[in-house]
Amino acid sequence: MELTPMWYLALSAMVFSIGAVGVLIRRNPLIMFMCVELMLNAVNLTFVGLAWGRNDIDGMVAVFFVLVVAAAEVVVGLAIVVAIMRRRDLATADDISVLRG
Amino acid sequence: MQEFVFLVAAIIVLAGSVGVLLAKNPVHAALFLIQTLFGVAVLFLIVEAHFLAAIQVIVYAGAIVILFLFVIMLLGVDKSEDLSVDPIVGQRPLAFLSGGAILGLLLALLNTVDPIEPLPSADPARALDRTDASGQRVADVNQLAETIFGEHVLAFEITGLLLTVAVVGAVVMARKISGDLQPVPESALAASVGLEETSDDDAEPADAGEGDA
Amino acid sequence: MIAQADPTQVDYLILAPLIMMAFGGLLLLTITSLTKRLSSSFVTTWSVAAALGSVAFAVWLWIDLDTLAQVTLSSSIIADKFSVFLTVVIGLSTALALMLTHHYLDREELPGIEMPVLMMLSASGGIIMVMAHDLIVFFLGLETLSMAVYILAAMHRRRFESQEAGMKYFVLGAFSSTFLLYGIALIYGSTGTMNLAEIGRATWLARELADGSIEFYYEPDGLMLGGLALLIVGLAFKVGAVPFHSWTPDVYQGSPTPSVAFMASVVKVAGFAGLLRLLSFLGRPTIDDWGPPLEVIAAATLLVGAFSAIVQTDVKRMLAYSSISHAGFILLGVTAGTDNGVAASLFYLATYSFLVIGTFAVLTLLSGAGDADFSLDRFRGLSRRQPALALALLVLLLAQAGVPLTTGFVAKFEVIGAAVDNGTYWLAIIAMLAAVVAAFLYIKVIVSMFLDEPADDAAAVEVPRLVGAVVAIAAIVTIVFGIFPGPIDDLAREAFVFFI
Amino acid sequence: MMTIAQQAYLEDFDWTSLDLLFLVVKVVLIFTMLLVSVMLMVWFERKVVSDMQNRIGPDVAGPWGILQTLADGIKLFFKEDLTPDNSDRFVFKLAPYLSLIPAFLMFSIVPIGGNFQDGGDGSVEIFGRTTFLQLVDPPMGILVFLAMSGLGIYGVMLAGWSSGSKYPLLGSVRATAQMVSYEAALGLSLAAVLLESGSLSTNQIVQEQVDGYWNVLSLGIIPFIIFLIAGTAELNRPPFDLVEAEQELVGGFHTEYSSLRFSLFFLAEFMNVVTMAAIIVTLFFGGPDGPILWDTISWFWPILWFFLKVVVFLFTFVWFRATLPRLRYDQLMDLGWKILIPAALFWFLLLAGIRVGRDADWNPAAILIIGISVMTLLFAALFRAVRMAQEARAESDLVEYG
Amino acid sequence: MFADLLAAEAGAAAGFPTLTMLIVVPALGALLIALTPKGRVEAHRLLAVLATTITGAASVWVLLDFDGSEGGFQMRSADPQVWIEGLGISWDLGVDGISLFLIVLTGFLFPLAILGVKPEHDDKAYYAWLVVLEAGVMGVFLTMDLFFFFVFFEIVLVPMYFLIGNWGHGNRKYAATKFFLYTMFGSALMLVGILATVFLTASATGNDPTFNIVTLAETQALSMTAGRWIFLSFALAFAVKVPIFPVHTWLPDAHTEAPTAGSVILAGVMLKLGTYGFLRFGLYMFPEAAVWFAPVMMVLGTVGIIYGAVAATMQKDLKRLVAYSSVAHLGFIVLGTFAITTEALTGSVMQMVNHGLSTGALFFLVGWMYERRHTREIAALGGLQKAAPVFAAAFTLVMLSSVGLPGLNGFVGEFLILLGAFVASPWIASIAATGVILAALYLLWAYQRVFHGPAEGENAEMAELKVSEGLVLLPMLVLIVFLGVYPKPMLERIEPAVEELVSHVELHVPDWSEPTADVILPSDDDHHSDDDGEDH
Amino acid sequence: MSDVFDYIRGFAVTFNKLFEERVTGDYRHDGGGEKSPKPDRLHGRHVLNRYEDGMEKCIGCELCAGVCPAQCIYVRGADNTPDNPVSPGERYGYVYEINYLRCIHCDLCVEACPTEAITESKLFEFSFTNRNDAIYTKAELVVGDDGRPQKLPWEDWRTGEDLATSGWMRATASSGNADYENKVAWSGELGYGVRHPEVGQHDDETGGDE
Repeated sequence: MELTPMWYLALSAMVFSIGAVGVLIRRNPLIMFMCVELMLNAVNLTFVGLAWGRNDIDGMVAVFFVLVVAAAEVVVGLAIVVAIMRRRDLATADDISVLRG
Repeated sequence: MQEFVFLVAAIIVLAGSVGVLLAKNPVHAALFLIQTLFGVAVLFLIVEAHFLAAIQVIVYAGAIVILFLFVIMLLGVDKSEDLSVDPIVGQRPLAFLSGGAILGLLLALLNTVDPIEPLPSADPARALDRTDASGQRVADVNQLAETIFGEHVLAFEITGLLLTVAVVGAVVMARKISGDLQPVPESALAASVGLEETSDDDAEPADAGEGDA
Repeated sequence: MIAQADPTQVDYLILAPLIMMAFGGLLLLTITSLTKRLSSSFVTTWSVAAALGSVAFAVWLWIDLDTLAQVTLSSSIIADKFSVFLTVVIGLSTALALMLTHHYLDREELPGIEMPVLMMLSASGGIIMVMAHDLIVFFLGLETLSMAVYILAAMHRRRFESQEAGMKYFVLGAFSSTFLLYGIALIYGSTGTMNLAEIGRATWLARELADGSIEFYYEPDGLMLGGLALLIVGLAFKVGAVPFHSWTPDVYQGSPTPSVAFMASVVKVAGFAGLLRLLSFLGRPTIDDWGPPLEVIAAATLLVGAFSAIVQTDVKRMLAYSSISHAGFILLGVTAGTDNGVAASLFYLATYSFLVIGTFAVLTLLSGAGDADFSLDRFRGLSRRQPALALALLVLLLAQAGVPLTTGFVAKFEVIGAAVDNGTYWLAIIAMLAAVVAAFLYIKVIVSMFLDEPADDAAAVEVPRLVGAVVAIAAIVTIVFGIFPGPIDDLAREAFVFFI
Repeated sequence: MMTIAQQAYLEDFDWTSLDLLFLVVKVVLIFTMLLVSVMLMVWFERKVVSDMQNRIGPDVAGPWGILQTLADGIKLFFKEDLTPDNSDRFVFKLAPYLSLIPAFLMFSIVPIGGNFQDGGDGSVEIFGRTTFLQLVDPPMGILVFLAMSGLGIYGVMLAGWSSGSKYPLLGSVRATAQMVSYEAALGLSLAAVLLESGSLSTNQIVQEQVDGYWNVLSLGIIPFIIFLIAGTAELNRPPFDLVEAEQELVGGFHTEYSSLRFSLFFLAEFMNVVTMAAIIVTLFFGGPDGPILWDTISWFWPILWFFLKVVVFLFTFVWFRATLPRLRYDQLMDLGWKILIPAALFWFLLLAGIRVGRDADWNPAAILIIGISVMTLLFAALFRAVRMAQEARAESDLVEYG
Repeated sequence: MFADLLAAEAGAAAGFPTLTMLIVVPALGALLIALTPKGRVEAHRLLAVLATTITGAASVWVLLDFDGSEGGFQMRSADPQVWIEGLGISWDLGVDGISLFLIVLTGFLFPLAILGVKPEHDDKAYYAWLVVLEAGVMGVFLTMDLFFFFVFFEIVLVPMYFLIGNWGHGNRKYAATKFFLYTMFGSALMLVGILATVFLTASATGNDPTFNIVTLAETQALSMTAGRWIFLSFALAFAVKVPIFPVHTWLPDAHTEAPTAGSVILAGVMLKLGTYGFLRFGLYMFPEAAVWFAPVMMVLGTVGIIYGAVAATMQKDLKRLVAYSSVAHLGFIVLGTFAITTEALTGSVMQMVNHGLSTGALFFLVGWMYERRHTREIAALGGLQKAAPVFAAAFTLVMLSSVGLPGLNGFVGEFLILLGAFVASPWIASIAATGVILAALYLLWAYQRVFHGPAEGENAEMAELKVSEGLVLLPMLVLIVFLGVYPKPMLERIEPAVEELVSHVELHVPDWSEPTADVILPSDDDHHSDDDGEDH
Repeated sequence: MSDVFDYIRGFAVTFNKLFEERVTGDYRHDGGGEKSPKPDRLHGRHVLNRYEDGMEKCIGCELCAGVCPAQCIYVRGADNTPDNPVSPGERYGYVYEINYLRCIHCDLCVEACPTEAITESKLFEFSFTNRNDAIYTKAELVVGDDGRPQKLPWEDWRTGEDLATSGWMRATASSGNADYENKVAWSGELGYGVRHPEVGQHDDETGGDE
C-alpha cells in the first residue's frame, strides 16, 4: 500500500461528516463552532491532499486562506456568543429559542 | 514509513473528531479539537507542507482554540451537556443519518475518481516539486509566498477586508451598551428556569441543524 | 471573449466599484476614530455617497466595456455585463439600506457608525462575489459578506432576539460555508485549478470526430459532481432556498430591520450571482445535470415559503417566508438555465431589491421604537392615518404579490416565462399557485391597512425624510419600471451570462 | 541537496544508519542541557535578584548554593501530590505536560554552535560526520518557535481551569489574554527579521547575520526591543507576571499544584526563559557568531559566544524582574495593543519600504524621511483615536452614573 | 411615455389614437383625481364624470368609425410600440365586431355608474379606483397582445377589490378577499398558458417569441395536446371570471357586498371579461381545443343556467337573487359561445351587452331601493308599487328584459343562442331553454313579493324615483327597448366578426365544420344574419 | 522621552546594587555573624506562662480558642484537684494545643487571655519535617521552671534570644488595679521584667482617654 491522495480525501470525508453530525446534534453553540472548525479542517486536508496529488501549489494557497477565514469566523462567532451569554446564562442553542422556528 | 505515520495521524485525527462530537464538557471538546488539529498538522507535514503545518498549529491551536477556551472560561459555560437527551425527538438519528449519507455519498463519489495525478495541463511554475536554478527544491513557504502575492494577491487583500470586518464586528458585539435593555422575552426566561411549558410551545424549537443537507 | 490587456497591469477601473465601496467604509471608520463627534448626517451622506460612487463607477465600467468581458489581477476578477449589472444592483440596494440606518440608529439610540460601515464592507464582499472569477476570491467575498451580515443581524444590542438571530445565522452560515468550501475543494481536485475560466477549459474536453471536426464534450468525474452538489448546497443556504431556509424567518424577525432590508436584497443578489456564475462557467450540461434537483428545490422553496407565510401573525416573519418564496421564483430563472432564464433572474433580483428594501423601510417606521412589534395591528387603518405611506406600501405589497403594472409582475412573468420556455410546466404552475397563495398574505396586510378601522390610540408615525425617500424611491421604481420595464429588461438581457 | 539536519524529516531519513543514533544523541544532549540550564538559571536568578536587593541568596546547598535548585527539586519530588476535589482530574494531570513538552520542543530549532564564518553554513564535523549543532532545521524554522509558544499557553490555561478553584482560573484567564495579545507583537517584530533574512530557517537567519551584521542593529533597534518586551510578557515574567500575581491570585494558575506536577510547571517556565534568550540571540544577535580566537578549538568559540550571549539575556530578564514593578492589567493590554503592535507593524512597513526603495533605486534618505514622517503621522492618528475613545468612554460613564 | 404611444398611433392610418385614448383618458383621469386635494368632493366627481364621459364619447366615436362590413380587427396602429423587446411584447390595440360593443357598453355604463350613486366616504379614492377600473377593462377588450391582456385582466382586480372592500356592505372584507383570491387563482394558470403558447409557438416556428394575438392565432403552431392543456389553463381563468358553475361562489358574495356602482360594473362589464376571453382566447386562439372541449363547456353552461335559476329562486336577499340570475344569464353566453355557430355566437355577443344593460339597471334599482329602505331582504319589502309606481315600472321593464321578453333586448340574445345551440346540440339547448322559464319564474315571483301586496310601515312611504336617478336609468331603458325592437345595427356589425371567427375555426380544425340545422327554422323578422354573413 | 531615561535610571539603580555591600550577615552558622535585633512588636511563637509559685496561669477558659481567627488553638479545661492544683482557682488548662501550620500570629489570643497565661515570644525560626511537630502541645508551650520557653529540637535560636518578648498592649489593666480600669498599660510578665510603656500611653501622661 502506498500513500496516495485518495487516503487524504477519504479521511477528510470522514472528518467532514463527523463535523457535520456534530453541528447537527450538539446544542452548545461553542461545540457547534468547534464542529464547524472540524469541517474546515477536513476541507483543508482535502485541499492539501489534492494539491499534493495534482502537484499544484494552489490547493495549499487555499488552505492558507481557509485558515484566515476560520480565524475571522471564530472571532465573530465568539463575539456574538459572548454578547448573548452576557444577557442570559445559557449554554445550549435550543435553550435560546425566543424566536420560533 | 509515510504510510505508517499517516495511519497514526489519521487515527489521532479521527479519535479527536469523535471526541469533539461526543465530549460532554466543552473544555474536553476543545482538547479533542486540538488533538485533531495536531493530527492534521502532521498530515500536512507528510506531504511537505511545512509552512501550512506550522501555521495550522499557530493559528488554530495558538489562537482559535485558545479563544474558545477563553470564552468558555470567561463565561463559565463549562457545564456538561447531557447528551442523553435528544433535543428534538428524532433529530439525533436524523442527524446521524444525514451525516452517514454525506459520508456515503462522498466516499462513493471518491470511489469513482481516477487516481489523482498531476494534470498534463498543469502549469510547471506552480508545481510543488519545482526546483530553483541551483537544482534545490523550492521550499513550500517560498512557493506559497510567490503565489499568494502574485496570482492570488487580490484574495490576500480581501482577507484584510475580511479581518477588518471581523474586528469591527467583535468590537461592536463586545462594546458596553448604555441605556436600558429590552426585556428578554418571557419564553426565554421560562426556558432558562426549565418550566414545563416551554417544551409545549416550542413545538418546533430553535434548531440550528434543521436545514442540513 | 475575455480580454486582458496586460497581465502585469492592474485595471483599476474594474476594481473601482469595489474600491469605492470598501474604502468608503474603511475611511469612515478611520475618520470616526479621529474626530470627536461625527454628526450622523455626515455618516449617512458619506456612506450613501460612497455607495452611489460605486454605482457610478460600475456604470462607467459598463459603458467602457468594449469587449465582452475583461479580467484583471491574474484573472481573479472579471468585469462582464453580468457582474457589472449586479454590482449596480448591490450598490443601489446598499445606498437605500444605508439611508434607512440613519433614522433607525437614532430612534433605537444605538450609537456608533458600525452599522453603515459593516453594510458597506458587506456590500464590498457582495461586489467581490459577483465579480469573482476565481473560486477562492469568490469564497472570500462570500465570507466577507456573511461575516458582516452576521454582525448586522446581531446589531441591536438591546434586543435579545437580535443577538439570537445573529447567532443562529452565524452557526448555520458557517456550517453552510464549509459545504461550499468543500465543494470548491472537490472542483479543484477535479480540474486542478480554481480559476473559473480554467475550470471551464478543463471541464470541456475536445475530441476529434471521425470526420476530422472537433467536438467539445463534457464529462464530469465524481469530484466535479460532488463539488457542484456541495456548492449548490452552500449557495442555496445563502439565498434561503428550501430545505436550507430554516434560518430565514428567525433571522429576519430578530434582526434590526435595516439589516433585514440589506440581507434580503444584497445577500440574495450575491448568492444568486454565485449560483448563476458557477453554473454558467460549466455551461448548459451542468444545468442538465443539476436541473432536476434544482427544480425540486425551487418548487419546494416556492411552496414552503408561500404556505408557511400564511400562518404567520408577525408581519416581519411573514415577509421572511415570502422572501423564501421569492427566492424560489428567482430559482426558476436559474433552473431554466437559458438566456431568458438568466435575464429573468437578473431582472427579478434588480427589481426585488427595491421592493424589499421599500417594504422593510415601511416596516422600520411602523414597528416603532424597540423594533420589536410587527403584529398586524400596527398596520390597522394605516390608510386613514397616513394615506401616502399606506399607498406606497400598497404598491410594494401588490408588487410582491405580482399584480400587473408593478415590477413584481414583470419579474414573475419573466421567470415563469423562462420556466415555460424551458418546458418545465409543472414548475411554472407551482410557481403561479405559490404566487396566489402568497398574494393572500399580502392581501391580509392590505386589508388591515385599508379596510380596518385604526385603533383608537394609534398615532401617526413620524416619517423621517430619508426613510420617506427610500419608500418613495422604491415605490416609484416599482411603478415606473412596472409600467415600462423595457430599460431594465434590456440591461438584464444584455447582462446575461453565456450558457454554452 | 538534503542537509543532515533536514534528514530528521521522514522522507530520506535513513532509519538504519548512524543518523538515528546521531539524532538520539542530540535529543538527549539538548534535553540534558536544558535541564541543567534550568537548574542553573533558577540559581542564577535567585542569586542575581538577591544581589540586586542587597541580600545573599541561596548559599547552603553546594558551593555558592549552586545545588539549591536540585535540593528544591528533590524536596518537591517527595512532597505529597494533591488533587483538589473540584478538579477535572484528567485535565489537571495533563496540564503540566502540556506546559513542559512545548518548552522542550522549542529549543530544537536553536543553533547553538557551528562555524558560520567565511560563508560557512554552520556545519561541524563530529566523528567524521557533518552535522549542525542544532536538533533540526526545518524550513519553517522559526515558526516552530511561535507554534510551540502558542501551545505553551494550554498548560497554563488548562491548569487554571481544571483546578476548579477561582484564583487559578483568574490567573489562567489573565495568562491567556496576555499571551495571545503579546504573541501578535512577537510575531510582528519577528516579521522584520524574516524580511531581512528571507528565510524562516534559523540556520539561514544566523548565516545572514554573520560577521557582526547582527539584526539588532541592521533592523534598527526597534524590533529587538519589541521582541524583548513581548518575549518577557510571553514568559509571564516580571513585570508581566500578572498571571501569578501573588498578592492578588495567591499563585495564579498553579495554586492548586504541588509536588512533581508543580515542579513541571516550574521547569517549563524556566526552560522557556532559557529558550527565549536563545531565540533572541539567534534572531538578533547572530546566534553563535563571534570571533574565533584560536583555530585549534574552533568549534568551541561559537558555542562559547552563544552561551555568553544567552547568559547576557538571562541576566537581562532577571534585571527586569529586579527593577520593574508589576504592571496593572489595563496597562499591560494598552502596552501590547496600542504601542507594541502598532510600533512593530509600522517599523515593519518602514523596513519593507526601504527594501523596496533599495530594489528600485530610490533615494534612501528620502525614503527614510518620508517613511518616518508617515509613521509619525500614523502614530499621531493612533494616539488621537485612542484619546478620543477614552474621552468618549469617560463621557458615557458620566452620563450613566451622573 | 404616453406621448410616444400616442405619437405612434397618430402616425398610423387611423390618424388619431382613439383606442389608446380609451385607456389613457381614464388612467389620466384617475391620476388627476388622485392629485386633486382631498376635500374637493365635487371636483373629484366632476373629473370622474368628465373622464368617463370622454371615454364614453370616444367609444361611441369608435362605434361610428367602425366599418361594420369587415370582420377583422380595425383601427390597429401600423407600427406597434414595442414594450419589452426581448419577448416581443408590444402595445397593440384593435377592435373588431366582438369587442366593439363591449367597449361601447363599458364607455356607456361607467359614466352612469358614477352619476347614479354617490359614495358615502372617501370620495377621492372611490372615483379614482372606479376610473382606473375603466382603464383596465378597456385594456382587456382592446389589446391585441397576450401580455397586455393578462396585465389588464389582472389589474382590474385591484380597483374592484378596493371598491368592494372599502365601500361595500356588511361582510365586505370577506367578499373582497374572496373575489381577489378566486380570480387571481384562476388567472394564475393562465399566465403559464400564455407563456407556453408564446414559447411553444416560437420554438415551433423558429421565429422570435411574440405575444400578438393575431399572429399567434393565425400561426396555430401548437400541437394538439399542448393546445388542449393551454386551453384548459385559459378556460379556468375565464370560468372563474364568468363565472361558470363550480367556481362561481365568489360572485354572489362580491355582488351582494359591493357598493351599487361596483355591482353595476361588476355585473355589467367585468363578468364579460370572462366570456369575451372565451371568445377571443378560447375559440380564436385554440380552435381545436375549443371544439374538443365544447360539449363539456356547453354542459357546464347549461348547468349554470339551471343552477343559477334554481339558486336565485331560493334567495331571500334581492341583490343576491339578481347576482344568481347573472350566473344563469352567463350560462347562456357560455352555451352560445361553445355552440360555435354563427347564430349562437352572435347571440352570445349580443347577450353580453344585454346582460350588461339589464343587470346593470337591476343593480341600480336594487341599490336605490337599499338606499331608501336600508334592507334588501325580500321578506321585509312589499307593496312598493303603491308608494313608487314609476320606480316599479322601471323595475318591471328591466326585469322583463332580463327574463327575455320578446320585444326587449334580452329576447334577441337568448333566442339566437338557443337557436344556434339547438343546431349544435338539441338536447342541451332544450334543457337550457327551461332556464328561460325559470328566469321568468324567479324574477316575476320576486317582483310580486317586492312590489305587490299591501305596503306596510316604511314600505308605504318609500320615496319615488328621483329625477337624477331617472336620468341615469333612462338611457338604459331606451337601449333595452331599442335593441329589443331593432337589433339590426348591432347584429350586422357583430356578424362579420363572428363569421370570420367561425371560418377561422373551420380552417384550423380539421374534420369540423359549422353545425347546420337540417331544417332551417323560420327566422325572426330582424334576423338576416345568414344572408348577410354569406355576402362576403 | 524623559520616561525612557527614568527607566534607564531605574535599571541603573538595581544594577548598581549588585556591587553594594550585603545588608544580611551570615548568621546561620555559629560564629558566622550576629542576628539583627528583632523589632519590638514581632510576634513569635507562644508560651504559656506560670505564676511565680510555679502554678500555671491558664485556667482553661477557651477564650483564646474562641477568638482565634485561624482556629488553630485547641483548649480543654479540667477541674483542679484540691490537693494538687495545677493553677490557682477552680479550673486549669488540661489540654492546650496550637497548630503552627495555621497560626497567623495575630496576637488576638494574647489580648483575649484574662490571666495573661498566653503570650508571644520572639522565637520564629522553627522548621519541622512532620505535621505532628507543627502542633505544639501544652507540654511544649508552657515555660520551663526558669520561666523561659523550652527549646525544641527543631527550633533554631541562640542563647539570649528567648529574653526578648513581643511587646503588646492591653485594653484593661491586668494587674487588677481599679484605677487603671480602661487604661492602656504594659503588663508585667513573669521572667521578663516590666517593660516601659511607650510614649503617650501611660496613664500619668494622658490621664485616661475618655
